[in-house]
Amino acid sequence: MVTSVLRRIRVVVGSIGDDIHVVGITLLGHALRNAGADVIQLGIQTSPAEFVAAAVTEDADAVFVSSSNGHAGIFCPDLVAGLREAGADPILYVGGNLSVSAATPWDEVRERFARMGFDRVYPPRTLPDQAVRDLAADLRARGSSDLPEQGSQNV
Amino acid sequence: MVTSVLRRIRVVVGSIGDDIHVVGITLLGHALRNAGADVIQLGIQTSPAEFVAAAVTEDADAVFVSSSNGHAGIFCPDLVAGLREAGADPILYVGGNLSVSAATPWDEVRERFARMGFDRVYPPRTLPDQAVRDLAADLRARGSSDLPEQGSQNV
Amino acid sequence: MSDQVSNEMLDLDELRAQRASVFHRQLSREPYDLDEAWDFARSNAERCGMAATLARAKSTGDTVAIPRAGVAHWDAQLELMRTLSAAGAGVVPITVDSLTRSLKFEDAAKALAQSTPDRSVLNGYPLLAHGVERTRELISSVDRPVIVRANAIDLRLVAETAFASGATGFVSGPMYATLEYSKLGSLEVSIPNWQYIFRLMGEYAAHGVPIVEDAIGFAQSGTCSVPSLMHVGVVLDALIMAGQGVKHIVPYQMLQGHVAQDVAGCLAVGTLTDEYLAKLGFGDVRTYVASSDWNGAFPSRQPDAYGLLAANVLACAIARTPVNYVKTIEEGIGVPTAAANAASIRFTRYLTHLISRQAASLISPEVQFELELNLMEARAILDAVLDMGDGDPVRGSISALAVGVLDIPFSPNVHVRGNVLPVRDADGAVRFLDRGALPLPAAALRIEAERLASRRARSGSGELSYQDVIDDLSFLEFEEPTLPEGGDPHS
Amino acid sequence: MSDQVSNEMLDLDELRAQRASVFHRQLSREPYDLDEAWDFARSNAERCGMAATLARAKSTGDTVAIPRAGVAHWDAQLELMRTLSAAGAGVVPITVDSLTRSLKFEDAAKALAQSTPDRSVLNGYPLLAHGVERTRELISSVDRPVIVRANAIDLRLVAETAFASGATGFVSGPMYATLEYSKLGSLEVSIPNWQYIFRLMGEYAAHGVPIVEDAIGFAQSGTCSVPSLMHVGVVLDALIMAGQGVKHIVPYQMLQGHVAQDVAGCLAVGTLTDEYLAKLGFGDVRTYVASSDWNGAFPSRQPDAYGLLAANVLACAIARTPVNYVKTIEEGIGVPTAAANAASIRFTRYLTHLISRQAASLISPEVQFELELNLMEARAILDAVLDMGDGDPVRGSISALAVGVLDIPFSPNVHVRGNVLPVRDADGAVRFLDRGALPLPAAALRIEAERLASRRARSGSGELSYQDVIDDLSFLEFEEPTLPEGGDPHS
Ligand code: B12
Ligand code: B12
Repeated sequence: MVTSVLRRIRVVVGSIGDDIHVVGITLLGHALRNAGADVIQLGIQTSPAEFVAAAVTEDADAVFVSSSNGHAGIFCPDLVAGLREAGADPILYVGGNLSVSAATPWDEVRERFARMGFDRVYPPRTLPDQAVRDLAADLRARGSSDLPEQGSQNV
Repeated sequence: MVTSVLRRIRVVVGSIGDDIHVVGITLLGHALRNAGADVIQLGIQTSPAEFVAAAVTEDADAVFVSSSNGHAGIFCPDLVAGLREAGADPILYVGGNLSVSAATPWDEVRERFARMGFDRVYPPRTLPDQAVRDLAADLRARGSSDLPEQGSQNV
Repeated sequence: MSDQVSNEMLDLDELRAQRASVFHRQLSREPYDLDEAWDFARSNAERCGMAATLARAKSTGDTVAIPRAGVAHWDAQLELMRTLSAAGAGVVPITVDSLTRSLKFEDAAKALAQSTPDRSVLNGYPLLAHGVERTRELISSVDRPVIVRANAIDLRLVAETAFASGATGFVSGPMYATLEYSKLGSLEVSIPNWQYIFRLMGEYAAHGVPIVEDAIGFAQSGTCSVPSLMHVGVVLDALIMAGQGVKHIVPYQMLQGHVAQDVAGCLAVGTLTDEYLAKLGFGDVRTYVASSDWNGAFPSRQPDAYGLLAANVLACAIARTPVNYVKTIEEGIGVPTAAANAASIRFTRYLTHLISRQAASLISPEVQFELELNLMEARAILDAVLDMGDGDPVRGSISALAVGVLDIPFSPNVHVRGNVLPVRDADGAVRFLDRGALPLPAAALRIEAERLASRRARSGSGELSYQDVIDDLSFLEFEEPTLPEGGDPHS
Repeated sequence: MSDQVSNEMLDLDELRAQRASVFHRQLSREPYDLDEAWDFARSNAERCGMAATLARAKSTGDTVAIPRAGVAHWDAQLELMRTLSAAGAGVVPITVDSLTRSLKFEDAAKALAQSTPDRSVLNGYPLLAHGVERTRELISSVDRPVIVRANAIDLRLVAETAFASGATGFVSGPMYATLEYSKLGSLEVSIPNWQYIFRLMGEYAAHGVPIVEDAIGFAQSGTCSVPSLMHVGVVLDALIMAGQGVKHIVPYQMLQGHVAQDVAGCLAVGTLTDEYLAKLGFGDVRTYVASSDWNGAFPSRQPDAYGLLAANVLACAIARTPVNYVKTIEEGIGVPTAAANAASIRFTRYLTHLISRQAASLISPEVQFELELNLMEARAILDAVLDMGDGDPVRGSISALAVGVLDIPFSPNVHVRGNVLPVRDADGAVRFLDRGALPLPAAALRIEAERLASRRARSGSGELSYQDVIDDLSFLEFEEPTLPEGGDPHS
């Protein structure tokens, strides 16, 4: 069901670092495309530098970083630093499975990535539609005039 | 395998009060008989008064009270009082499943029945052989000269 | 009522007289006003009735999971029922404590007074101590049909109170409650008590309140039993229920951990109950087979208990029984916490959901084999029992029990011969080691013996004995890792 | 070594040269002294070798349960391995972290320095950072054979270190590690890396240290896949292993929750691996089939996860596979706690123990049907692949992948066509929705289509699409109680 909530919005998607989990980013890409976005799918094992390069050259409105293998904490700081250095300021989300142990409290994890500089930090099993809704809202908040009004949202 | 650790020892066995669990006392009876004891099997749903009467008229050396349904705490006080009143002092054991909830700590339960006057209080899943060994030891401690020596135990 | 106990329907005036006398003797009061009770129960059953829930499941191929649960305190009982409903229970239970079951209503009330929401001194809900008004409130506060669970030889006032309070399900019958649950009670004494209850259910049904009754039969509890023998008890209970006008019956299959035999048992008990109900003229009775988790000792370790439940759910899901009575991962420990009970329901529903859709692909030839053996054996015993009563199941049961044509293993009841011994074969299916005086056909005996040969071959002496029966008590325990390389895993 | 990659055995001198170069480049040091390593590894394998454990299980009909587990800190890893051993694991794992797998040895060492026994910054045990001495100590401190688990296109130093440290088992091979685990790697590049490892294993074997190697093939991870296609990958991996002298191979069957199809898969993959090994002249290789718990997304609720494990254990026990790779009840959450891992092993062993003795009675006609379909499809693809390589599985695989005669769904690898789409039929068995260019026989295609008809009939449009494939990702989730009466269970 293709809608146009994210018409003309450019989103970079990929799994960071040594992460090889592909299913989540595949579904995310689909959902974003179904919502009308232009998706730049970087796939698995994407280095922080590759993310930065794509964000800059593709003039991305948003960057979706996925990490499932527990190593987000190792690679994400370089990504955030890289974007800052490049003067890029896309909306920056991270999700997947961000801590190593099943025993780590979620609040601690969210806190850590929020402090790192991510605009939103998603717990495991976040539905793609959730991210689409959030992105639309954040873009509106940033004043992206292209986006349809709140009332016309139909995700 | 019949041994003679408990030769000529008279043991009353039964489930107390409204308890209908029969498997445990059946196995206990077997084990005691195999160890040489004379077993007076009262079966399920035995009232405190019936226990006392059997202990007295059968001149029991020991009384094994079983309760699995959680109501031991309701019926056992009458049994202990009854034995005292009747001037009977058999070795007195209780076992089965003595508390109502899965959340009750065992120490609390043991404490409670020990204070009530039981010589030994057994947790669920006690092996019958354990009780036979304990009884032999307690009888020796009470000076039952009939019993074989420690060394000849072969349970 | 004829003077001799029989399957004849109790006269309505006679029921009235009995009600007056039993309420007077046991509770020193007048019987509940049935017209008033029917009014409440009718609208309650329309809101949330067990018969409707089971009928829907039977027609759609779903399975309704039903836990067991009862605590003394009212608030805790409500909380418990709500937790179980949220976890996916299709019907929620009120398990009655065993003091109340033994008619010690005042002792139960005392124990209730000592209980708090956090600590129950009783092993169930003291139904009489709470009474009709409070229990109506309880039942009205949950969004599921309610079954009251109790077993004893005289549950007349428990049943009266349950039905008047809005329970639309009740458990058990004379065979189970007497022969598996009582030391001294005889069928002569207990059957009339149960007929009173069934007749009352019939009246509720006639006044627009269908009540479901579980026929547990000889669901051998504590040890294993041969399925055909268990079915005989179920069918006899069902015939006695139907005789008094009960219209919704749940034939029970206790699961024993041998999946193919358990599946066959679920199929057989439904077939047999329907067959004999029709034969005796009760063709209008509706049945809903229930599988019920293993009724004997559970392993105490949680993962093991999950494993045992898994084997049971599997059988239930392959047989696609409309009802599944669920035990818990704390069964081997004590009355379960609400959380453990909810987790067990959740587990059961997940696995049922996964397996039941593939049920057809898991029916093995062995299921068919067990099913045929079951039917052959159960019919032989049932026909003999009915013959001994000239077609009357009540008279037949009483006479058959006396001579061992009805007989069960490990009964705590003094009227049972107890010459029958069940034993597991090498695979774990339950067979007759000793059939006592049960009238089994020669063909069945031959098959039973053949199947035991495999275990015989393994046992040292080549002969199976009572010790093997005792060993079977721990069939569902798995104590130590039996690793290929042996050795002590805990070192 | 011939210049073109092939299944020819690597020349020993060539292996020596490669060792020197890879140690130099990746670790700036000389290769490990093999004579010294063999001495240690030989006595260690005699004490506790995986091949012996599996051989014993295969001959007695037992199943060895093997968990996955790795944490950064040495003390925590030892504790973990001991806990798993005590819970009944027959072989204990060292799962290597993924920084090490990507050859970032120094980053892994840094992350190790930040890890404590209570908190692991890494998703596994940094094998190179710990090194041979410490890892020998670790392996010597447990009473079970140890398998080192890692997947990547270049694991040469991981394997070197594992074997020198006393691991007697290793995981994976070129098909899995490249096509399911890498974005850019090609078979041309990765196969030689893996051949190095297999050749090294062959040398260990020749010097008295048998090492077991898991052939995972296309054990489609993350989504489901048609079993025959997964088998093709397993057999190709096995042939490449055998080509370099590996003597003990574990053909893998990833379980997918459809029990009959899973059982058939376990039987088929063993048959096929033995058949093609013999065909290509590797008749002396011993195989031990492993079932492996569902490799895709797990439900996060613990009772549900137990339920999923139950369906998997069931298949493993009915098929009586000698090995079972066990996931955990916390798989859907994060790297499991030791307690959750132990509970999962315990559960698996309990249920395996209960079901495996009744395995024969649970083989349904559907198992036979799936088995035949499996064999027919897998042979067709394998024969085509081998043909394309003139009998050489390495050349065949590379050529076949290029044209889609080898193809897999949902691969993250850029060299894979990805035209194949799997979808579940109405019962949950996995079928081809789109076979891409796979050379399937017409008879098989007809059967696949027939089996999909049932689901097609249920879906609105009558046609199945990519959306159904996506829906299948949640086949093993069961979100809400779907009670017969409907309504919100959480109200
Ligand atoms: C399938 C799987 C694999 C497959 C991957 C196949 C593939 N190529 O994709 C295989 C078997 C190869 C694999 C390997 C490994 N895995 Co893995 N794997 C899983 C598993 C079972 C399912 C993952 C999945 O597909 N989920 C389904 C998709 C749809 O969900 P998702 O990825 O969470 O994505 C959804 C949302 O989270 C959201 N989302 C995701 N990212 C983002 C980002 C943003 C910005 C937003 C808004 C949303 C969003 O979008 C999706 C919408 O549905 C999980 C456990 C589980 N969940 O059950 C473990 C798991 C993720 N794996 C784990 C690990 C440790 C590994 C390994 C390191 C080690 C190992 N076990 O062998 C290796 C990784 C090696 C490496 N280099 O990365 C751990 C990670 C724990 C941690 N975080 O520390 C898990 C949790 C398992 C566990 N319990 O230990 N794995
Ligand atoms: C089988 C069973 C039944 C059968 C009993 C059949 C029968 N006639 O025996 C049926 C289904 C009828 C039944 C009914 C009830 N049961 Co029940 N039953 C069980 C079960 C599953 C197994 C008991 C058993 O046979 N164990 C095997 C034998 C061999 O073990 P044992 O009895 O513990 O005895 C051994 C040792 O403990 C020792 N021992 C026992 N007594 C003594 C005494 C002494 C002095 C010594 C030294 C040793 C000793 O000897 C034996 C040696 O192996 C247990 C749970 C479990 N354990 O898995 C629940 C359980 C005991 N039952 C329970 C309850 C609550 C009931 C009911 C009240 C309610 C209900 N659930 O319907 C009714 C009881 C009604 C009444 N009036 O009493 C609870 C009791 C909890 C509590 N203590 O509060 C349990 C624990 C289940 C639970 N988790 O809720 N039950």
